[in-house]
Amino acid sequence: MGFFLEVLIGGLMTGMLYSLVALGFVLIFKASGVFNFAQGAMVLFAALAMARFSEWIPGWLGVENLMVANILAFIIAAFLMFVVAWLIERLVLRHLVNQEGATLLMATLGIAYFIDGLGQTVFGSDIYKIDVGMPKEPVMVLQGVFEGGLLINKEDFIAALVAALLVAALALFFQKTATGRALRAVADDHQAAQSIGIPLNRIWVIVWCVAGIVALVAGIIWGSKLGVQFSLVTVALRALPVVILGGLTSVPGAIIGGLIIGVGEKVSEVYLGPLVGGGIEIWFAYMLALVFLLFRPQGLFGEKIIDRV
Amino acid sequence: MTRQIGEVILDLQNVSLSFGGVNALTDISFDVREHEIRAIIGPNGAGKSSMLNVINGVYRPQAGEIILRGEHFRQMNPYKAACAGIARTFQNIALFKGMSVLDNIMTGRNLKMKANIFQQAFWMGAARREELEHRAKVEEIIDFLEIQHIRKTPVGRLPYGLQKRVDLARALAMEPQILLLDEPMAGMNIEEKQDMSRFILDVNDQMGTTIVLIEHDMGVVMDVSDRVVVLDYGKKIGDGSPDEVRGNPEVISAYLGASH
Amino acid sequence: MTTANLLLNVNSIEVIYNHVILVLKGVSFSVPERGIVALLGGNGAGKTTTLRAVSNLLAGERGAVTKGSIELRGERIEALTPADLVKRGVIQVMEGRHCFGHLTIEENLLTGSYTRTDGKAAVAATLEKVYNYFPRLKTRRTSQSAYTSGGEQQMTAIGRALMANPSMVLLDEPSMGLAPQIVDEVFSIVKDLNQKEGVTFLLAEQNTNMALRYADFGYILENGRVVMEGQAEDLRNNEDVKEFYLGLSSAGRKSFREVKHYRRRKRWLA
Amino acid sequence: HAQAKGKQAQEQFFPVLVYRTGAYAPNGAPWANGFVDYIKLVNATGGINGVKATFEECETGYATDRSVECYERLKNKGGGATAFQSLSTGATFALTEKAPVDKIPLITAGYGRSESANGAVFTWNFPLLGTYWVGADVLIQHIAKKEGGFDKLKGKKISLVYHDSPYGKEPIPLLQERAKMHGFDLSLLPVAHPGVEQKSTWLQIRQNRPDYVLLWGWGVMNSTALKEAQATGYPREKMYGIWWAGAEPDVKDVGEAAKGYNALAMQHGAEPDAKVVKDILAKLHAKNEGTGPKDEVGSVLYMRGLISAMLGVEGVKRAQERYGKGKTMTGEQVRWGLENLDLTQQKLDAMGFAGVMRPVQTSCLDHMGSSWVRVHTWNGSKWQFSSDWYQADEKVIRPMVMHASLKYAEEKKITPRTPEQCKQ
Amino acid sequence: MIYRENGQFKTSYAADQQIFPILQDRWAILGILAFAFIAVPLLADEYLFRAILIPFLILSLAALGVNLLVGYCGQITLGAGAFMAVGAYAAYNFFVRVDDMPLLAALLLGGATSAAVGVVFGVPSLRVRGLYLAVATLAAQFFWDWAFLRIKWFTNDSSSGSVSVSNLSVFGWDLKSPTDVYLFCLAVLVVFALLAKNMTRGAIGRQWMAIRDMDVAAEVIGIRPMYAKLSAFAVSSFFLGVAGGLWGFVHLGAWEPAAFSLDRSFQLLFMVIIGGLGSIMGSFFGAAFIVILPIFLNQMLPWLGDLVGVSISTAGVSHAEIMIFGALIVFFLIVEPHGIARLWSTAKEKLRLWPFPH
Ligand SMILES: Nc1ncnc2c1ncn2[C@@H]1O[C@H](COP(=O)(O)OP(=O)(O)OP(=O)(O)O)[C@@H](O)[C@H]1O
Ligand SMILES: Nc1ncnc2c1ncn2[C@@H]1O[C@H](COP(=O)(O)OP(=O)(O)OP(=O)(O)O)[C@@H](O)[C@H]1O
Ligand SMILES: [Mg+2]
Ligand SMILES: [Mg+2]
Repeated sequence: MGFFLEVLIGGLMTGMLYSLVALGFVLIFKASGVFNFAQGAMVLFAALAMARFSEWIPGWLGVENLMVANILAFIIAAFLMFVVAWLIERLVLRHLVNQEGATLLMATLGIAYFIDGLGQTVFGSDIYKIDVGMPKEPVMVLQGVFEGGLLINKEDFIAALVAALLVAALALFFQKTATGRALRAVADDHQAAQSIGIPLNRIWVIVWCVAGIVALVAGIIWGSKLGVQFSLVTVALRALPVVILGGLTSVPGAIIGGLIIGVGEKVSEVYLGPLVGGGIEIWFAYMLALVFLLFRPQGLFGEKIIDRV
Repeated sequence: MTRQIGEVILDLQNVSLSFGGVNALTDISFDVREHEIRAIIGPNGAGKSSMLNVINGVYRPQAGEIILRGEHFRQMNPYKAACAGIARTFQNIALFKGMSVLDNIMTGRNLKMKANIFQQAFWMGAARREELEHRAKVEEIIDFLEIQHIRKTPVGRLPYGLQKRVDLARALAMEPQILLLDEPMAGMNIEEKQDMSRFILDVNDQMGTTIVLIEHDMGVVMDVSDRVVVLDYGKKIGDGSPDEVRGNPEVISAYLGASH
Repeated sequence: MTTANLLLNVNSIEVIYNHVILVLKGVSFSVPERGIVALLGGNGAGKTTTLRAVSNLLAGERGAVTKGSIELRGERIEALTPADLVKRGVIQVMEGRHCFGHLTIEENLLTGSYTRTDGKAAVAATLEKVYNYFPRLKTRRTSQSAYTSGGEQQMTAIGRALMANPSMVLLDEPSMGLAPQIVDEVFSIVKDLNQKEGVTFLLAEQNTNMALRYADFGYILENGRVVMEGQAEDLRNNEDVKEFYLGLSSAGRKSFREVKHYRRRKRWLA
Repeated sequence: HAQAKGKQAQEQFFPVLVYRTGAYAPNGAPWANGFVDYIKLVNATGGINGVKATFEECETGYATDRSVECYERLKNKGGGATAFQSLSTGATFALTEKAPVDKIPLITAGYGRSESANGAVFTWNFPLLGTYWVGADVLIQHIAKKEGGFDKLKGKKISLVYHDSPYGKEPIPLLQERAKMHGFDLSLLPVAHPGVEQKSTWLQIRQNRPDYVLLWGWGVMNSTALKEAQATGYPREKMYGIWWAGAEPDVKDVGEAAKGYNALAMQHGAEPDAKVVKDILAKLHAKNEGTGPKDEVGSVLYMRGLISAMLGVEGVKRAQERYGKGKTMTGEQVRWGLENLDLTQQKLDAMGFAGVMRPVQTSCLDHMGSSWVRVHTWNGSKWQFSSDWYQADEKVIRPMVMHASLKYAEEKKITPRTPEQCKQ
Repeated sequence: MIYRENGQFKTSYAADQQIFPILQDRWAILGILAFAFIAVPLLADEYLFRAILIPFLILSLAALGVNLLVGYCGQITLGAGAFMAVGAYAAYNFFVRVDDMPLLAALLLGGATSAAVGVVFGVPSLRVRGLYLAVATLAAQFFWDWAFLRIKWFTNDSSSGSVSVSNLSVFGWDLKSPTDVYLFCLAVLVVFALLAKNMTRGAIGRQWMAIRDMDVAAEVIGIRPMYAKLSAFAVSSFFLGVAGGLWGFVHLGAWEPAAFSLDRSFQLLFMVIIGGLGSIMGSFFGAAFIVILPIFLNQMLPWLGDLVGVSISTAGVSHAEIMIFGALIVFFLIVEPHGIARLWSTAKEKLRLWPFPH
């Protein structure tokens, strides 16, 4: 029982971390109807910036304080993400208004390649460290209740908390505000949105910027967990079933989806995996999402797919 | 005129359809006779399109019955309807945007093409022959609707009016017994409406196709149709010959307005 | 028309789609302040394209104005974004409705007020006005617009544009798919706004009869060229216009049943 | 080839398949730097008996198809490739099929397919210095020694956390064999590429509480495993990695938390004090001619690359002894050289490998040449040796190699070379 | 004024329905085929064959398969690699388990197996659409990646999960030299391209496109979505399966599941998008772009560097390579969102007008 709870909690925590990446996808999709393949690359890029600047800043400024270095690095990295968002709008999106989903998806892929290359060129391709002082040692709780106690990971716990806060804030921002409405309008029909005076350019910069900040937060959390290096981009893959399960257009969906996938993944691997040789969690997560989709093709909280003639 | 209006071919009985709180159709009954041109009119949102959707199975009514050539159906499904010879056009044009006009119309022949996928892959005898046969048929329709010059154009590039015409052509390619037309003349000027009316009359006349027509242009409806049914917010408020309907005060107040 | 109060001036523009398809071949026209100008013409004449050129929505269709100039109150506007134009009070109601399918009718209308800065109360007032114009929308206000009927969508599209409090509206086929009563309604709204609030209209219409009844001035477009222009009154009395655009012959209105298969071709197409 | 180039200055071309980008770049780059530095060093000290060693890098990104492309691109360059070193198990499998056709030896020092140690069947493969079966065997030996004898292994629980790919699966047959022999309990825990998500793996470990965890990872998987071990409170002292899981990039960003973690050293560990390292610093890096950052020189993977290059060069040298000193060797000739390597301790010491390596002697039947291994441990800031030398148990490995290689020979319709054929 | 169809009147529908109705096109294609079958074997060297042309041909075949499903039937898939893997491993099993199994038969059976699997994994498409479906198809990808690593039977009990084949021959023709392999792949590709073209210009192709463009309307005119979608999955998987077999058997010789990993699936999808969805020709353009461009850049950049006197490190080259590659993808999309094939047809349209502007 104690162990089952541990698996469950482990799943929930991992799920929250997935949500954080999933959120980036949802934001951009919701606001422009673009499935942003570059989200993984953005996470890596942001994390690299954060890691390298926090490493360089003490040298540049002569401050030794880790906290100061981290804060400065965060600000610089956030600014960098803003520049990236602005450039993406200027150089890419602006020229692809009103194009089909596949085209836009492909364009974000081109962006992903570019950012990957750029990040590694500027920041290097070694493993780097982000140290924001997250506690790494596990804590045991409820030792009286279960044999061996319940092992909880503080780092995961803090990360999950941050993810939850971020999601709540964004959900609030998008709900019912005029901007939120405008974003949904843009996602439905670029041209019509333009025709009534919604400034696509500005909207896109804003959204990509927010997605960039989300990527930065995800990058910091994942980076401090795993170390900052190229494999961070693959975290995006683990977040995909979360996105479709929760619904591509739903901010809260990203959370719920994350929790379901996280738990499903861990429970299946731990309890079913050994029966078939292990390593099933990835495809299990996707299968799980697929099963949900068979009942709700738009994901749990996604906007209904409209088909009407 | 060889046309002779026959027996009731399609009969809707007490059909009700609602979406959530919206009652699109409430207890509607009406019939269509063979070879006639039956018009449906009514204000926006009255449930006209929904009615067509019920007939060919896109919507499933909550209550009522559809009787097609004596056969009773609780509800239709689109494929069954197509097999039973019901074709239609759409209000918000539903052409296959990525295909040329010719290919769009050829899809209408789909039900009549029998070659299997292997024959098609190898372009073998049967498939090849079939393709040519049906192409000839489709060309007749193209000639009939006078769209020869745009056969190879992708439909996405066509102006609205021509798209409507292609939509009609695709439906005609099915050689339907019953043709459902949802505002075929919306967005056309008089001249084009005249053309369209002529096509509809000719189809009805020469091929004996039964036609159910939704249209907001009263001129067209009055001139072309044999019988008219009037819907208002899901309810039937009138049914009869154009002249009867035109004189019906309820219809005037709900739909036509004073000037017509 | 005097040039003094010209609002919009389009000067022999040429439009090409996809770098190869030449659609407008030198179209010129002008719209006076507080005027109602109608663009008429058959299918594919280029009306929609003209409106898109004015409102700068061509880019999304991979089209471009390659020659000529477009001036709004004397200012060249080809390089502006559609949003800039809306800020200058010019808004387009697009052909084919283009409602935001996932948004409810009310949300659709509210998006129209995105550029307004005059406060919530003013927006609410306009919303009320639109609902007054189209009571049907009010009853369906909470439905997702993708599921509303064609006519309801058309009303939504028009209403949405009005929500911006525009000074000029480009209306592309406003009457399409509307019941006769509503068509009357739409045109009287046009007249109403024009007279009471001084809104200028440029409308592309197939319903020539209606358009010429309400417009001051008309242009007839065929094949990407202006083939005829004149006061609405004069056009209405022109024999060709009568025959080809109004469906009237010397013997009065022809029945749709009696249309002959082969008719006289339009002179200007020769 | 040699004749055609006879008149020009003699050159020996070494293709270098590397991955300096992508998920495995942190591990691929130091290996490549070591490899290239050694070639440069050879040239700085007069070449291979006067023959200039040339090289060209080709980026594979650890992908098999790009490795094949690189192979095709480089195999005929510079007068013909001396030997290929694919540095990826996947690429090794693909190139194993190609090398015999092109007659180019394939050196896979410390990786590749374990049964290719049998040179009678795998004529062109040289898994020098050790295969995964050697590694796995030594790990069990080491654990047995810790426990106080093989008989103490009975009933013990050992988990293998492995990269879910042919690389990670190579040790399994041997471990299973050993588990049968000694009665320990082996559980297999695969981790999907690239290995960033291991929570459930470590939950299972927490549940099973194995006595030892063997780590068969590469790249980010290793450091993630260590971090998860920390997060689940599994003692790092009980973790043993293969030699690809025992280098600086694997522990660097884990730091203090990896303290106590052990891994095999494929003979060498981090060797900042070796003479060859000092030579490189003096002759190359001091003149700014080195490859990669200076402080990386002598690190574990750097040394692995360096030794790999050295083995290739020595193969050429040995071949020259038979086919003519100061000449460019063809792939076929190098193959003979690699098959008849005799790196005695004296030779090694003279080359600056004193304390780094033990003798290597290959033969027709033994393409591995040496199976000496020791263990090193991360002390929080650097790797330190923590065991004696071990040698893999021939009695266990030999039958497995023979069995697997003969099965391969049968599938491929290869007749294994007889000892007579070998002598030619 | 050279490229014109003026004066080429078609007197029958058969003539009008030819694959290349315009005379100049017919000559061009004949020329290209002659070049590919006769001139290339005489001109190309081994590197060109093994590293560029053979992968290009095989991936073109795979891209063709993906295009049938994604471009023609509108069902986005990210599981293409899995179907290649199924084809490759199935062909392998037929090849090694059945005595005297001819290579061609093994490949085709591999394709057939893949088609059957494709149908099963296509079933969700009946309910799930668009991007949701795309992500859901990843389930197939990850499942098969896993299965081929874990289930030993598939790999003939090879302990590592890697398999290899050799001694390939077709009707007594030994596929040894790169030229032979090239010609074999080319022949397979030409045949399959022809099949694909036939299907797409025929009734089944129209069914697929109708489903893609507007599935409700398609159903209304009597197209069964189930049949259309599943047949597209089957045919596409068949192509992919055969391509997978070729990739394993004749290109790599030995492979592990990673040869058909997710990266391959993405790569194939990119090929068809960049080449042109719904265009046979586009599949070739896309494959060329994605296969050849990176290799070209990889070799070109150091050379360029030398030219201006800077030596770029291997890592620098690779980073620059992916950056340029990404930038070029974006550039091409901006120039023509519908892919290179559309660019090509626009160019032809312009050529028709040439030298007049309109
Ligand atoms: N996006 C596009 N790409 C290519 N050609 C186009 C495009 N849009 C319109 N066209 C072409 O431009 C011409 C003019 O079209 P436009 O839509 O402007 O006509 P219209 O007068 O509005 O017609 P309708 O009354 O049918 O709406 C047509 O021949 C059409 O084929
Ligand atoms: N799928 C649906 N979901 C929800 N409501 C629907 C749906 N289809 C139709 N409705 C509603 O049912 C009512 C009738 O719609 P319908 O499309 O049949 O009207 P109509 O008579 O064709 O009107 P118009 O002349 O404007 O096309 C409308 O109020 C519409 O909003
Ligand atoms: Mg309707
Ligand atoms: Mg128009």
